[in-house]
Amino acid sequence: MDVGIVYTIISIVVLIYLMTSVLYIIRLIKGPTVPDRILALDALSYDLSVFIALLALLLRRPIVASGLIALTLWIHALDIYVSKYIEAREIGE
Amino acid sequence: MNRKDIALALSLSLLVLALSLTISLEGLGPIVPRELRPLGASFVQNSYNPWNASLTSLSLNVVTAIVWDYRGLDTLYETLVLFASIAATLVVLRGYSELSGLGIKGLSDVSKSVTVVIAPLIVVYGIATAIHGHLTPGGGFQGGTIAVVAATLIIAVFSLEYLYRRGVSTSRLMLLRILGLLAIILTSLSLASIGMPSNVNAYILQNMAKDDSALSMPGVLFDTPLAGSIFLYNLFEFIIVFSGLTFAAMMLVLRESELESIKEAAEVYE
Amino acid sequence: MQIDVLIIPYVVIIYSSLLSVFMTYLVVRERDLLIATILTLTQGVFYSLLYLLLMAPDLVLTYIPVSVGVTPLLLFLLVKKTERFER
Amino acid sequence: MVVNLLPLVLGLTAVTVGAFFDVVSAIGILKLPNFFTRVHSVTIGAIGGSVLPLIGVALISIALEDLGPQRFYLVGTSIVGAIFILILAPTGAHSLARAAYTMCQAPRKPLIYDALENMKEGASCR
Repeated sequence: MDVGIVYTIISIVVLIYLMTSVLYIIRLIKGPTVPDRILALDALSYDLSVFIALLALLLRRPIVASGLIALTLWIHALDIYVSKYIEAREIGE
Repeated sequence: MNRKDIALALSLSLLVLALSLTISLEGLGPIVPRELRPLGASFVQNSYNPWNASLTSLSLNVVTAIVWDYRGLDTLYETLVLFASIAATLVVLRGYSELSGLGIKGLSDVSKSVTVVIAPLIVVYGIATAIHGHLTPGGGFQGGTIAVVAATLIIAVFSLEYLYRRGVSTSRLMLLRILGLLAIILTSLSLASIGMPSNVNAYILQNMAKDDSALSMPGVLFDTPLAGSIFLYNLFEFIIVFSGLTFAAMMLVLRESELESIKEAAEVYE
Repeated sequence: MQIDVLIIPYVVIIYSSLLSVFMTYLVVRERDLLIATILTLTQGVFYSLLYLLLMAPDLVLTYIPVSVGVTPLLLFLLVKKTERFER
Repeated sequence: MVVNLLPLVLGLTAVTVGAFFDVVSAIGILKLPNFFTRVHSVTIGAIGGSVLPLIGVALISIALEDLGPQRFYLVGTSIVGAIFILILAPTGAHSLARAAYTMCQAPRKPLIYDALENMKEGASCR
């Protein structure tokens, strides 16, 4: 199998991810309630972590992929903060 | 969020696009060039070059090598700025008191059991990022901030009360932080203080041996480049950032009844 | 069919910088401070993608905690202690 | 080259299937009527559209030998990231859904059995 085909498939997948992120952003801006927006942001960031890994493959710079896990962890922490906020409690409780 | 806002935002971003296209028509070359730029080549030659022992710092990650080895003072002052900002938090919230026994509410059982599983993994990944900082992207600050996620998750999911019962208090974290800063200062002075009594040339913040001074930090451990002082700086910076940011988070999320004592303290000062 | 791989970073850079300008405008217009915080955070996520594409992975690791983690925590606490809607 | 063909094909398949899941999830989050149904579509996007492609990326980078020894860094990072997303994404969705339940703004439209009704006092908001 030629290596060029691999990179072509990966670049098509990257473009697909780029287009789906537009849909997530529409929900992020439109979303009637706050949990809707946070949910869209979650999905966007988990997509973005895949996107970073695919870009590292595509640019042939594997070392670039280091931002992936930090993004995942902080977005999860954000979920917890927001659900604590919405349940009308102080974060320290 | 009405239609007019979105249309305005879209036209604004198109304007920015047009401006940046106009500026970049000159062409800056590809973002990921296949060959090294001359500046990059000189950095690589001077940071990881085992064949020229008087120039190398044995750190594969050039950014960390530059920050800790060539511009070590810069990062020392950054650490001091973080220290000072946390001292400022302490000044603003002076007179606070840690009350235990206020009760635990926390989040649901699912979140609690997942946090118990995931928090050690996060801390381990943070430590790995920190002490691998001289080989891969990362370093003390980055590893510390990754590990702080675990602390904030525990605070939010379990509550502050849980941390108090585990013996984590703000005064202990402050002590850990001061010890870390002292360790960084001692590491930066160590080679100079060894060299001075025996009348050998040595510099402050020196890492590897140079042409005119033979003293050197340990360089290689079992075929792995250890990068001497850069490894130690990353480790201590991890401790400083982890304890400092956990301290700041604990101060910021104090409960209402704990904040009451601040008002009383403020009246005393007035 | 062969797509030139090096064109993709440019597409993503244009996309994410456009979206970050877009988000900035929406943040300025928004009156609900909680939602404004969330939009600020989204802008931070796109900025981190920009740093990544400009080949600064160290900077990404520094920028993500500051913009996605610490700043929203601080702003959520502030909104919680004061009030949510701008007058 | 024959040895490398299997992880390469498996990885490409995983990435492509992941892109399909992602499109489905994005359409779902835009079209579904209320918050509690959107949670369903987002969890599809997190597991099918993020965990699967990350494992695929790991397999591809094992196979692509022209990336040099640095590719094992990518393998490790993507597998650890996949494990983190596998554990964290459902938990985040769970806590958000629970918070939205207590907030009473999102309509609880297709509600057949309410297990949380008796657990929380004052949670029933009509």
